[in-house]
This record gives sequence, C-alpha cells and structure tokens, in this order.
Amino acid sequence: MDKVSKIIIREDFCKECQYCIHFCPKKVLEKDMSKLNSRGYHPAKLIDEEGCIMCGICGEVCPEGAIDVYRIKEEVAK
Amino acid sequence: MDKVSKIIIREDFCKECQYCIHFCPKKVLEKDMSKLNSRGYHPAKLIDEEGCIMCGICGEVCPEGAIDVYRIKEEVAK
Amino acid sequence: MSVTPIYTFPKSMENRVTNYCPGCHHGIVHKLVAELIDEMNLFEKTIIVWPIGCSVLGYEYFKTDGCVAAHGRAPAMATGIKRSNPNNFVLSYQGDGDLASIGMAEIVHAAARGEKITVVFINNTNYGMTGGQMAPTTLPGQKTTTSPYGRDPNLCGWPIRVSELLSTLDGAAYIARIAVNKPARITQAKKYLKKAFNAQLKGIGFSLVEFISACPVQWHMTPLKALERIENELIPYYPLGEFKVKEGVE
Amino acid sequence: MSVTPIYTFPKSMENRVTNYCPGCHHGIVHKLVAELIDEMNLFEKTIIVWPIGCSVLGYEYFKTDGCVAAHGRAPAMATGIKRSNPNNFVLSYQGDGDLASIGMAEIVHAAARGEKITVVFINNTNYGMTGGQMAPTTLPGQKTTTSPYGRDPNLCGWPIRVSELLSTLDGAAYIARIAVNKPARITQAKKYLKKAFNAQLKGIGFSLVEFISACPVQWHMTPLKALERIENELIPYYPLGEFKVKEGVE
Amino acid sequence: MYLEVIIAGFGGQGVMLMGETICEAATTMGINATFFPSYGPEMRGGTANCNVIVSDKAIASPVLATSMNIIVMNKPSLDKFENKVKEKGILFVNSSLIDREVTRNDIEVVKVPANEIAEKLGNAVVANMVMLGAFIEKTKVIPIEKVKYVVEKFLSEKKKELIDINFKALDEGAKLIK
Amino acid sequence: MYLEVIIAGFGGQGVMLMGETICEAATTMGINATFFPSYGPEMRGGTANCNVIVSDKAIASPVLATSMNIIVMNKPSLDKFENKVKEKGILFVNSSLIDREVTRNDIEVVKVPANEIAEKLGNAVVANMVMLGAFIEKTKVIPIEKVKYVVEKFLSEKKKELIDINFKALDEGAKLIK
Amino acid sequence: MSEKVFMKGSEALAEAVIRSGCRFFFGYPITPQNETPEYFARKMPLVGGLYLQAESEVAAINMVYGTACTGKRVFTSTSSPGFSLMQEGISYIACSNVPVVVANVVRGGPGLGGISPAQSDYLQATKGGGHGDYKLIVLAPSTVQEIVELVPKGFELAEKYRTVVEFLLDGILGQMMEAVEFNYDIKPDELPTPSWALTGAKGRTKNLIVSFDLNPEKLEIMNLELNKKYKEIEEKEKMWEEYNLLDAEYIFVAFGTVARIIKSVIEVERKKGFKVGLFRPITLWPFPYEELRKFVPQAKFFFDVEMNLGQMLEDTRLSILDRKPTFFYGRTGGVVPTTLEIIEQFEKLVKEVK
Amino acid sequence: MSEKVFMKGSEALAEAVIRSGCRFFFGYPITPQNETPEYFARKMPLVGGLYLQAESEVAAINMVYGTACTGKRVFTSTSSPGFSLMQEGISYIACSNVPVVVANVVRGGPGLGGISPAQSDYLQATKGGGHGDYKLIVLAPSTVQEIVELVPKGFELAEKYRTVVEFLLDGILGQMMEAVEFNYDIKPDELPTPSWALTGAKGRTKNLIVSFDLNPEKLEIMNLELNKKYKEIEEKEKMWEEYNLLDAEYIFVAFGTVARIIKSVIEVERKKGFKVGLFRPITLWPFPYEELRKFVPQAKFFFDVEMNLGQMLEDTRLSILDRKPTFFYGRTGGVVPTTLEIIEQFEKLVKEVK
Ligand SMILES: Cc1ncc(C[n+]2csc(CCOP(=O)(O)OP(=O)(O)O)c2C)c(N)n1
Ligand SMILES: Cc1ncc(C[n+]2csc(CCOP(=O)(O)OP(=O)(O)O)c2C)c(N)n1
Ligand code: SF4
Ligand code: SF4
Ligand code: SF4
Ligand code: SF4
Ligand code: SF4
Ligand code: SF4
Ligand SMILES: [Mg+2]
Ligand SMILES: [Mg+2]
Repeated sequence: MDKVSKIIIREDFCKECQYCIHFCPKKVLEKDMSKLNSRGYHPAKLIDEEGCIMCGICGEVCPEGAIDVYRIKEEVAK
Repeated sequence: MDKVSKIIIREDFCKECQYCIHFCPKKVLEKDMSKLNSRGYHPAKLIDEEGCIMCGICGEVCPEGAIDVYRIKEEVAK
Repeated sequence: MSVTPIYTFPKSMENRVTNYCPGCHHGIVHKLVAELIDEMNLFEKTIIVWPIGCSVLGYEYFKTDGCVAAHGRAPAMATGIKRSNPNNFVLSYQGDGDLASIGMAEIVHAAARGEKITVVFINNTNYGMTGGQMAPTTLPGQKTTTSPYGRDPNLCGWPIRVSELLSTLDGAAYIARIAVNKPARITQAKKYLKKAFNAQLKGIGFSLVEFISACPVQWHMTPLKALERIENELIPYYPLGEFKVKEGVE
Repeated sequence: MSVTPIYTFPKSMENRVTNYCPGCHHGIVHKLVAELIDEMNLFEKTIIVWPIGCSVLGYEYFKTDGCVAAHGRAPAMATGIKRSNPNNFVLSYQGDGDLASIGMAEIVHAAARGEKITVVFINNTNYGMTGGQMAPTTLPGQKTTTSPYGRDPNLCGWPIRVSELLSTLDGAAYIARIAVNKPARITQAKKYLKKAFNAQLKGIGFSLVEFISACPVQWHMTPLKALERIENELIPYYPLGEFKVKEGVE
Repeated sequence: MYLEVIIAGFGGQGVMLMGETICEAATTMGINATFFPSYGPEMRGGTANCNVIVSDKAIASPVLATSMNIIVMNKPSLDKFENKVKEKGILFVNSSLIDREVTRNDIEVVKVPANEIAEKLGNAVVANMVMLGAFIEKTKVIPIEKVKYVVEKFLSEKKKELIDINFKALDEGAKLIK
Repeated sequence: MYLEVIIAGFGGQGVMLMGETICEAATTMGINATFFPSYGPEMRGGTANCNVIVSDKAIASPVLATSMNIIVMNKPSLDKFENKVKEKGILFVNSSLIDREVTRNDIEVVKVPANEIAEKLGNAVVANMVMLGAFIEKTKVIPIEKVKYVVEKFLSEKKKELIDINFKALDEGAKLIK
Repeated sequence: MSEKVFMKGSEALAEAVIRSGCRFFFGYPITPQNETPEYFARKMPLVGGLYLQAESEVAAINMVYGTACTGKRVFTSTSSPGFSLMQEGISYIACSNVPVVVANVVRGGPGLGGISPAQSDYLQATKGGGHGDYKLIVLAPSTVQEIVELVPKGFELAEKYRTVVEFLLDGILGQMMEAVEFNYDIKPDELPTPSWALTGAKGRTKNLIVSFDLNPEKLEIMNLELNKKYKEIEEKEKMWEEYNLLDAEYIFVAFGTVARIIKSVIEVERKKGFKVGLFRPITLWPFPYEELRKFVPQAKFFFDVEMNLGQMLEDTRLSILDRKPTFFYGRTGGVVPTTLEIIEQFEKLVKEVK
Repeated sequence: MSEKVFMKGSEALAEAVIRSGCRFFFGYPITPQNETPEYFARKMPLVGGLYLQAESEVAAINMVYGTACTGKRVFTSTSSPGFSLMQEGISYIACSNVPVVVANVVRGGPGLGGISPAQSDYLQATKGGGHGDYKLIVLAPSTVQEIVELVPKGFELAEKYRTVVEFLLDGILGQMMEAVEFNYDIKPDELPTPSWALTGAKGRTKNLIVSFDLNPEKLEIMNLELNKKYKEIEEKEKMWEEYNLLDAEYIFVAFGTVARIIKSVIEVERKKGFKVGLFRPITLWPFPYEELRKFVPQAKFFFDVEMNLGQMLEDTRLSILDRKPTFFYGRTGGVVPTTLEIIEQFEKLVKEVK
C-alpha cells in the first residue's frame, strides 16, 4: 500500500510565502530547499509526518490553496 | 421733505412668497392686491408705518432681497 | 433725522431679480453667504464654484469671481482652484442632486482630503432644476416626478444623511446642518456658516453647512406650506446641529 | 484505513495557480468566499462581479458565472444583475482603490439603496495592480509610488474608514471589518462573511465585509512581515468588528 | 384645413397646456397635429413658447419661423414675437400683463385681458383658458366642444373640481370675440 | 557598432533592469540606444520582455520582430522566443529554470545556470546579473566596466550594500564565457 | 392597440421601449429627456418592470451593463453631457458583446451648453466617443412615428449583433408631440434567455463576460471578431430614405428633424420649379456612403444641412468625394434652422453654381 | 542642462511638463502611464509644485479645469479608459476657453482592453470624444525627443488659443526609453497671469468662466467664436513630417511609433530600389489634408499603417479623395506591427498595383 500522508502539498502551487510554516502549531513544515518548482519557488514540505496533528491550519492560511489536510485513521480489523 | 419709510420694498423683486408677511412680528405687511408687478405678482406692502418696529425680519427672510429696513430717528434740534 | 440701515441688500450681490421660484430658499442662503462675505471682508478674495442645478446662474447674482462646475464636480473644481490659489477664499455651492447623487465621490474625497474649501449645501430633497425628480435625499413616501407613487425605500433605498456621513471623515473640520424656515434659524445658519468660513480661512480643513431648504414649486406647495413641511417632516429626518467641529473652528 | 478531509481545496474554485504574488491575501479571501459558496450551497446561483485590480482575473479562479466591471463600478453592475435576476446570489469583489477611490459614489449609493448584494472588500492600503500607488486607505506616512515621501495628510488627506462611513447609511444591513493575518481571524472572517451572505439571501439589504489585507510585494515586505504590519499598524487605524448588523442578520 | 400658432408666455402661465389642448383636440378629430415646445433661456420664471400646427395633410416641419397666429401672454413675449406674425396674421395679446401697444399695423390685434377675467372667475391660473377660448372662437378651426372635451380629459385624472372654472374661462374668452 | 537583444523572463526576474543597464551603459558611451519593455498578458508573476537596440546610427523602430540575440530566463520565454532568434544568432538560456533543450540547430545556444550561481553567491535575485555578465562577455559590444559603472549608479541611491554581490554576479557570468 | 395617440417624442420612446418587451430602465435625470424616465417611473411598476434612478450616468450605464449581462432587454436614455459620461461604459459594453439600447436626446453643446435641440453629437456617436476600435449602430428617426417603429428594430439589431444601438435624437424630436400608432406589444416572456447570459452556472459550465484580454494577440482577435461583426452590419443594416430624388438635381442631405424641415423646403422649391430632393440617412452608422454616391451623376450639387457646424458633412464628403460641389449650412447651440433661411441659402447657392 | 539623459518616454513627458513651467498635476493611476504621475509625485514637491492624486479621472479633469481657471499651467495624463471618463470635463473645458494640456497614453481597447500599446483612440481624439461642436489640438510625437520638444509648444498653443491640447501617445512611446536632451527650463513666475483668470474680483469687475448659455442664440455665438478659433488653428498650426517624399512613388501615411517603424521599412525598401516615403502628421487635428494631397500626382499608391483598425484612414481618404489607391494595414489590441510584416504587405501591394 502507498504511503498516505496527512498533508498533500501541490508543490507547483506553492509560492514560498511561508504562512503555513509560520502558523503550523507543531512546526512540522519547512521550505524544501532541495527543490525549485516551475515558478522558481522552494515549496513547503512536511518534515515530520508523525508530529502533524491534522489541525488544518496550514491549509486554511495558504493563499494558493496548495495544501489539503486529511485525518487518517488506521482501521484495525477487529 | 419726502416721506421716509422704515421699509423700502423693491416691488419688482417681489414674488409674493409671503415670508415677510408671515414672519412680521407686528403683522404690518400685506399683499398689495391693487398692484401686479411686471412678473405678475402682487408685491408686499407695509400697511402700518407706525406699527413697524424695524426689527429687520422681513428683510432677512425675503429670498429676493426685496426689502431694506432702516431705523429712522427724528432728530430734534436741541 | 437719522437713517440707520437695519437690514439692507448685501453689497456682494448684484442688484437684480433672481430666476428662482417664489419662496425658494436658494435666495435666502445666497443672501447669508453674501452678508458674511461683506462682513468678513472677503469680497476681493472670494471665488465661488456654482453647480448645475437651479443655482447654475448664481454667478449672475453675485459680484464675486465665479465659475460653473460640471454636474457634481464642484468640489473637484474648487480643489483645483484652491490648490493653485491658496490665498483665495473658495466656496462650492451645491444642491442635493449635485452633491449627494452624482457628486458623491467628489464630496467625500474633498472632505477626506481636508480640502480647504467651504461647501454650501442646499438640500431641498429633490432635483429642482430638472423638474422635481427624486434625489438621494427624498424622504420615504415623498412623491416626485420619478417616484410618482411616493419613494419606496425597498425599491430605491433610504435617504442619505450627508452631514452624518461626511462627519466620519478625518479631513472634515466643520460640518453642520440647519434650516432657514424661521428667522431664528436664519440667525443660527449665519453663525454656522461663519464657522465654516473660518475653518477654511484658518486652514483647518474642509467645511460644509447643509441647509434643509424649501423648493415650493416642485413640492407643489405654497411657500408657507413648504416652511411647515421643513419643520414637520424634514427636520425630524434630518436633525439640525453641528456634527463635526474640529479644534480651532469658531 | 479511513481518510477524512480536514481542509481541502474549495469545490467552487478552479484547480489552478493564481497570478497573485506570494503571500497575497486575495488568495485567502477567495478561498473563504468559495468555501461558503460550497457550504451554503450557493454555487448554482452565484454571479460574481470582479473588479479592476489585482483580482481582475478572479473569474479564472472560480467556477461560478462572472463578469468584470469597469473600474469602481462593480456595485452598479451588480445592481443591474441583481435587479434583473433577483434570485441569483450576487457578489461584488472589490479592492480599496476600486471601491474607496473611483467607486465611492457607486458603493455609497448601493449601500444607501439597500441593494441586495454582498461586497467583498479587499483593503490593502494601496493600488496593487498598477504598481503600488497611494490609495484613499493608505496610512499617514506610508510610502507608495505616488507618496514617495510618505503620505502627508496635510497634502492629500486622511485615510477613509469605509466601514464606518457606510454604516451611517440606512440601507446597509451588515457591515464588518476583519483581517486574515492569523488563523483565528480567518475563522472569524468566515463568520462575518456568512452573515453578509445571509443579509443578501434573506433580502435584508446591502452587506459588506472589509478585509484588511496584505500586499507584500507593493509594501516591499516579506509576507510574514506584512502580517505584522497588519497587526501593528493597520488594525490600530482600522479597528476590527461589526459596524452594522440590521435585525435579522445572522 | 390648416391652423398654425405660436403661443408664448412665462413658464408658469400654462402656454404649453394651451398648445397641447389644441393638438389633442385636433387628434380627437382625426386631424394631424404637431406640437413643439421651446423653453426659453431661463429655467425658472423664464419665457417659454410652443409651435402648433394642425393640418389635414402630413406635416413636414413642426417648427414655425413665422406664423399666421401668435398668442403672447406677457410683455417679453410680445417683444420677441411681434415681428414673427405673418402679414395679415393675428396677434393675440394678454392685455392684463402687457401695457404697451402693438406697433405693427399690417396685422390684426386681439386684446384679451386674460388675467383680469381669470381673477374675476376666482383663479388667476385659468388665464390661459380665457385666452384659449378667445383664440378658438376667433380662428374657428376647432370647435370649442372638442377643446372642452380635451380639457375635461386632462383634468379628470386628478383635479375634477377645476373643470367647471376652466370651462367658464373658455367661455368668457370666447365671449370676448363673439 | 550595433547590438540588438530581446530579454525575457518572469516579472520578478529583473529582465527590465538588464535591458536598461545595457542602454544606460551605451548612453554613457555616447551611443544611441532604445529600450522597449513589454509586459506579458499577466500582471503578477507573468512573463515580461524587453527589446534593446544599441547603435551608433539613429535608431528608427525600437521594436524587434526577431533578434540576433535573445536571452530567456525561464521556460515560457524559451517557448515564446526560440523561433525569434535570427539565423546564426545567439540564444542565451537560463539553464537553472529551463529543463528542456533548445530544438533549433541554426543558432548558437549559450547555457547559463544563472539561479544556481546566484544562490551560490548568496542571493537568488542577482541571477539576472549573472546572465548579463555572460551576455556582455559573449557579445563584446559594451565593456563590462561600463556596465559596472551603471550598476553602481543604479544601486548607490538606495542599496549600496548590494553593489558587491552584483559585481560578483557579473564576473561569474562573464567567467562562464571566457 | 392601433388607435392614434398624441404623444411627446420622449414618451413615445418610452412606450415603444416597454412595448418592445424591455422591463429595465436605469437612468439619471437630464433635460431635455426627463419625460422619458418619468414615463418609465410611472409605467414600469404597472407592468412589472423596473425604473431605477441611478446616482449618475456613469452608474446608470454600468447598471445597464449588468442587466444586459443577464440577457434581459435593457434601456437607458440621457442627453449630451450625460452621454459623454457614459463613454467608458459604452466602450466596455461594446467590447463585451452584450446587447444594449441607449438614447441620446442631443442638446446644444459643448460643455453644459444649453437645453435646446441640437445634432452636435453626431461625431461622438458615429466616430469617437469612447476608446478603442468599436462602433455603435446609430439610428436617427425623424418623426415620432419613426421612433416608435425603430425602437423594436433597435432591440433586434442589438441582440442580433450583440452590440450597442444608439438612438440619436435631437431635442425637437424628444420634445415635440404628434399622433402615433403602436402596432406591437412584445411581452418579456416571449423573449428567450440567450445561452451566454449570466444566470448562475446551473447545469452548464460558467458563463463569463469580460471586456479585455491582457494578451495582446488575443485582444487583437477579440477586436477582429468585433470588426467582422461591424463589416456585416455595414453590409446588411444600412437604412436611409430617398425623398423626391428620382429627378433631383439639387440634393439635400440631412437627418433627424432637419430632414423634416427640409421636406417643407422641398415643397416650396418644387413649386418654384427646382428639382430638389432629400437623401436622409436613417442609420448614421453604418452610413449609406455608396447609396448616396449613386446620386453624384445626376446632381448639380449636394447641400448638407445640420443642427451643428458640419459633423455629418465629413461622411457626406467621404461619400461624394468632391465629385460634385458639396455645401453645408448649419445652425448650432440649440438654434433650429427655419425653412425660410434654408430657402434663402439654397437659392443663393443655385445662383452661384451654374 | 543639455546633457543627454536616458529616459522613459513617460518620465521625459513629466520632466518636459515641469520644465515648461507647469507646477500642477492632477491624475489617477492607470497603466501604461503610471511612470508619469509617479515622476511628478517625486519631483513636484522638490520644485514647489503639486502632485495631487484625484479620486478618479472624472475628478482629475475637473481639478485640472479648476486650476486652468486660475490661469496657471496645468497638466494631466491618463490612458484610454481614463480618457473616456474625462470626456464630459474636456467638453466643458473646451467650451470655457481655458488652456489645458492632457496626455492619453493609448492602450489596447475597447473596454478594459489591455495594457499594451495602441493607437485606437485616434477617432476619439480627433473627431468625437465629448458632446458638442468642439475640437482638441492633437499632437502625436513619434520619439521621446519629440515629446520633449512638443510639450512646451503644446502649452503655448493651449494658451494662445485658450483651448485643450491633447498628446496622443501610444504605449510604446510612453514605455520606451531613449536618450533625450532638454534645452529649456521655464520658471512659473516667468509666465503672466491672464486677465480672464479667476483670482478674486480685486480692483476689477468679476471674472466668470462658464461653459453654457441657456439662450440658444447666445450659445450659437459662443460656438461660432469657438469655430473661428478652430479655423485659425487649421490655417496656422498644422504640423507634419515629410520623409523621403521628394521622389516617392509609394507613400506611407503613419503617425507616432508606427511612423518610426515605417522608417525602418523605408530603409529596407529603398535599398531594394523602391521609391518609398513617409508622410507623418504631427498634428492629428488639425490634420494636414492639403499637405498630404499635394503628393497625389506623384504617388502610385498610399499606404496607411496604424495600430488600430483604420482610424486615421478616414482622414487620409478625406485628403486623397480616392484619387489614388489608398491601402490600409493595421494591428490592434496592443499588437505592434513588425517591420517584417509591413514589408511583406507592402511588397504584395506593389505587385498588385501595377
Ligand atoms: C452630467 C449631467 N447629468 C445631469 C444633468 C441634469 N441636471 C441638471 S441640474 C440637475 C439636478 C439638480 O438638482 P440639485 O442638485 O438638487 O439642485 P436644485 O436644482 O434642486 O437646487 C440635473 C440632474 C446635467 N446637467 N449634467
Ligand atoms: C478608469 C480606470 N482608471 C484606472 C485604471 C487603472 N487601474 C487598474 S486597477 C487600479 C487600482 C487597483 O487597486 P485596488 O482596487 O486597491 O486593487 P488591488 O490591485 O490593490 O487589489 C487602477 C487604478 C483603470 N483600469 N480604469
Ligand atoms: S495540519 Fe496543522 S500540524 Fe499538520 S502541518 Fe498543517 S498546520 Fe501543521
Ligand atoms: S502557505 Fe501555501 S504558498 Fe505559502 S509556503 Fe505554504 S504551501 Fe506555499
Ligand atoms: S421690520 Fe419687522 S416689524 Fe417692520 S415690517 Fe419688517 S418684519 Fe414687520
Ligand atoms: S418675502 Fe420678499 S418676495 Fe416674499 S412676499 Fe415678501 S417681499 Fe415679496
Ligand atoms: S425649482 Fe425649487 S429649487 Fe429650483 S428655483 Fe424653484 S423652488 Fe427653487
Ligand atoms: S500586488 Fe499586492 S494585491 Fe496585487 S497580487 Fe501582488 S500582493 Fe496581491
Ligand atoms: Mg435639490
Ligand atoms: Mg488595493
């Protein structure tokens, strides 16, 4: 099964404003200095999948709507 | 000596609005029904020279500036 | 025998009959303006910007320099004049259609800029000159040629209280509303107007006096009835008084 | 494994990158508008009138019907649309140059008429699109390309507080001011906007929400600095809150 | 059948109504009519006039440079229109408000003290109807009944109570001529 | 003496400044120059380009339909301008942001990883100066000293501290060619 | 319905608009056309329509623009200074391809000018006006009855070509009264909602109405599309009247009320034996150039008479191309030329040109 | 003072205005001319002048009107949609006989159009625009240096005739940069205050500035006075450039930047042996009709090239009167025609017309 992330970042939408990074209560987002998107920006990146509390703030503050946030529950087969 | 009136009414200016008549505290003004001025109005007229207290109100309220009011004092040669 | 003038025709005005209808308050306000120009010795520096409205020919009744602005744009034109001739005393004389309808942007911005001009605002709740159409100031229920069934606020909105609106602006130095439907009010009006003149003369900012005025002909009333309408219908909707008095205005 | 969306891209918006600069608040407000259109099930009846300003291409980002008004005239155009299609939900999206400068007459009159439209007002204290000129909302001292030495109120007046000004009008049903410089404010903004939408939907009257917004590029600041400027400089001058809430608005 | 007239006076004197009444009466009779009003240079209290043409043929220009009939309700109108009456034409003069004499002698002059008669009837406003009555009677192109029919129609909408005095005014005017 | 170039890129990449710098340098040398900017269809973040002509004769049209030299700072610009390079002309490509290859083979291609070099120097903003350095060195019409003189003049007004990094960027760009 | 009613031109205009199925009027008072909005103010509420007084002509034309975007018939009316204020809006509407009908009841200009009738906005209507490469269809009726007949036609043209149709009326036509007959009464619900209208994106993808493209190549295409439309209109929609032209040697060119006055002149001159005729453009744009040019061979001269200082004259000359003498007589500022003075001018010319 | 400076057209325009002794600018931002007001915003305070941002173009032109009434030099600048909004004000100013200089840096239209350069406001500038019988003097420089030279001339013309002078610039001229030289620097106090100016009625009877007369006869007289002025301007103030016309058989007609592009075309075509020349009107109104017509005998054809869909063409045709073939090529919406495409078009025509 593919790894499912709590956060989907459309990297090509990102303009590096850093709002998501700034407001993430858990400080689990960062600029991805290893990448430049087609517009020349370093996109945001989730650096700590575990640390993310799926609060949704990064999605709300992103002016580009670059981030979707999902609640992921492992369903344990009972 | 000519008779000097307390009030000078430029009859041709009058438009018969009756403000002066209405607000004269002494009710000494009236429409002059015996006259039509060049615009077809019955001008205001002072009907009681004595009664006029020279308050100036008729002058102030006249939209046409048709009325001048003067204080007249007989100077008694002493 | 001595003859002392108690009330005489203002010197700044031309000695001629106006084109106003009988009982029109434009005439009364003209005289107040002229009296103050005389008394405050402003004649030689006054420039009056006349509006498009019944007072479009106002310049013919005054001896002062003057011009006629495009409909509603008197504050802009007055701005151009005042900015290039800051030592002149600049008046913008406007009706309610002119000022509150088409000229709303210009009056708000002149006030916001604190433009050092004085506006004489004749609110007669309709468009006199063009035959008595509805104005932004027309009262609910009032019949005009374009609100023949009475102004319906649900259809065309509520009257604008210009003085209140402009008073929200920091550039406004003096804003007051008065009527001239009684001798005492005329006296009061002159006091307000003098403060407005002073706000400009002292460089404090924008000033405006709103006159709730009679337009007997378009109201289809006798002049005396028009005075009553002002008292009974208009003043309740348009309260009189000073709405903005910046420090230093007197 | 279950996947529940916590925050996802609004359905009413096109899935594409905007032309806005990094950190521009137009984007945040767009999303709020779209989220409410989604949540309140308004998509099929929404018509948005876009302004001339940075958001001139807004219609490319939304899936709703739309048009672009002449500069400043969005309220008039929205009026034309709403009056002929009263069952549509009509938004007028405007910047501060558009609304508070050239469009002052149109916004005041739409409010006075109680026009049943909702205005989304982006106050970023300058003309973003044309390169950062002074707007009527530019703060005293603020440097822009046309106030290169900082805005001098003595020369060009004081900023206009649009929400306060419009609240003097009887036709205004709901007027509020908010910022989106913090997550909590974004939440609040959405509540205000919802009330504004409801004011229209319930036919109560004119509604407007003013957003104190960042324009990092023309302010010559990083987006994060721009958020601070909003907090420290703008909100003190432009207090947040509801200025007018007519009965029935909720 | 052809009738042309210019009617001039102060704004408030109802000269337009006179013209419209004539035309409306003609229309009722199935005859062509044009009415062209012209407001003087002044808005309020200024002079105004209208050009009226009634004809059983198609009417080309509705504008009269000169006219066989001219009605002047006040002095400025007399000054302006005296020389516009065609030779042998008729000039109707409201003698209540015009003190000077007509100087031309190649035309007929009909003097009507319209305001005086109207005031006698109790309402100065109907001076125009007095004049109209005289005009109709003098020119004899349109029957006075048609005029009354139209006046009634105009008034019935709002001011029924005024019908009577208007009729009287028309009659008094006509009487002057008879 | 004649030099023509179209410089194209994103709004924020400083392509206008590159053009103006060339022209200003030419003016300093007493040579005619015209600069004509063209902002793309999009206001913010859209593409922009400028046409620069330097000549010792009078310049008629300031607009270039095609050009001997074209600088493309990003991919959309390459797409738009690749076929505008005159035969045997030179296309300068910012290889940091353009991943695709140039398809024409009747022209010379100069690849400059401008952003990468600029970031190495510590400020991505000077990518344009890196490219300009390469262009100046390659075309050899204007001495790099004149360019530096102009850059210094532009910056000295407000941002003195940036002079150094701009000079370095110019030099690094030039070095690529040498 | 087809009884004759004696009506003012400006009221007949309003009635014709209503009977054309238009239920939306936005406007701002201005003399000499106030009777039009006042008529709407009285009548619209009775027929379920809207009379809305705008805060200015600028607002009015943009309200009109808004309603036009919803695919409904909409109308505004104004006079010269007000029409100048509408120029930006009209340019927007023209570029947006939405149908709008407007009337300019021309008064003496320039500036505040006067309130008397004139034709001095001919060039504004037909050539300039707003910015950009666009045209309005300009209709110039010359009788009140013709107003009544052209109004529904105006709406049809506006819709067929999704363009702006302007009625250029002189103040005389607006102010004068004559008997007219209406033989139509279209109900709004007989009119379909066009597919491009803004009604909400229900069951279809979004409709957009804009007047720009920041990409010059695309904006050029928009312009070329507009131009194609204008060419088609030029080909198909010219209207004009030929009056007594069959044998005419002296050809008057005039529009609107002046054309009417010329007809009186012709009556007189024909009686005197002069072979006089009138060419009256009804569409001022598209101007019937070729149609007028046809009369060059038979003409001794052309005589263009207008209530302005020679505005249509440019089109007349573009038509005649100086192949025959072309004279002009005009009165302006609100002065209406009389038959007498035109006769005098004409006879002087006849003597001069042998 | 006469050192060459490399400047943007729009900034050179502003500098030229200041050096013409003008200290009053009122305007409203609009692309592509923002550099002009921004230059004023920076410079005016340093020279004791005023930059005031108006709330709109409507307000701007009326502020300009106000300052003009005081007899001071005053200037505003805008682009197409803004200029449309100024039409009412311009008509007022023209009628009031006060001198004003304005610039329209034309962008692609109609409507919001685009921000790229165009010439599609030619007809608005020269024919229509506002209401009434008035004209503007329209100046169309084609290089930045020519802007610099024409600006003081523009103020002189405005004052000499007490009229409105419009600079019709295409966006290229505004946006492009080249080196220019200024050889004048007029100080405001060197300029006299005219006797008609509004300054307060001190020691004289009142001065009045109005744009109307409700009496049509008097308004007509005002119009005839205006017209006399326009006739005089037509006689005395035409400006044009004749470029390589002496032996020219193929005559281009173009203005503004297009004329510059044509010069590049001519360079190419002359080398190929074609006798090609250019007639460039500098005053678009008054248009040099007779001056262009002089070349009819020698011409094989005329080729009018514009950045619009044929607006000047009407004047070109009124000049040539179809005595020789007159062709047109235009790009619009902000597209600038290239030398290449004009060359192609030209050579096609040469083949067609033998
Ligand atoms: C642009 C323009 N629109 C409309 C008019 C017509 N007009 C002249 S005066 C006027 C309104 C006058 O009303 P107001 O300002 O209230 O003045 P009043 O006559 O009542 O004193 C109007 C609409 C005009 N002259 N110009
Ligand atoms: C009539 C007119 N004048 C000026 C302009 C130029 N213009 C375009 S957008 C704009 C102002 C934009 O500022 P704002 O409304 O604050 O929006 P922002 O870009 O800041 O979001 C101006 C002046 C125009 N398009 N039309
Ligand atoms: S959802 Fe919340 S915790 Fe997770 S990355 Fe976004 S802001 Fe941070
Ligand atoms: S908020 Fe959005 S645009 Fe900004 S850095 Fe984060 S993902 Fe990128
Ligand atoms: S001065 Fe006073 S008392 Fe005398 S007439 Fe006038 S109002 Fe009456
Ligand atoms: S107030 Fe003046 S106008 Fe009115 S009645 Fe008295 S004198 Fe006449
Ligand atoms: S119409 Fe009204 S405002 Fe105008 S002059 Fe008459 S009374 Fe005065
Ligand atoms: S200029 Fe300002 S408002 Fe415009 S897109 Fe950029 S940040 Fe946003
Ligand atoms: Mg009024
Ligand atoms: Mg803004």
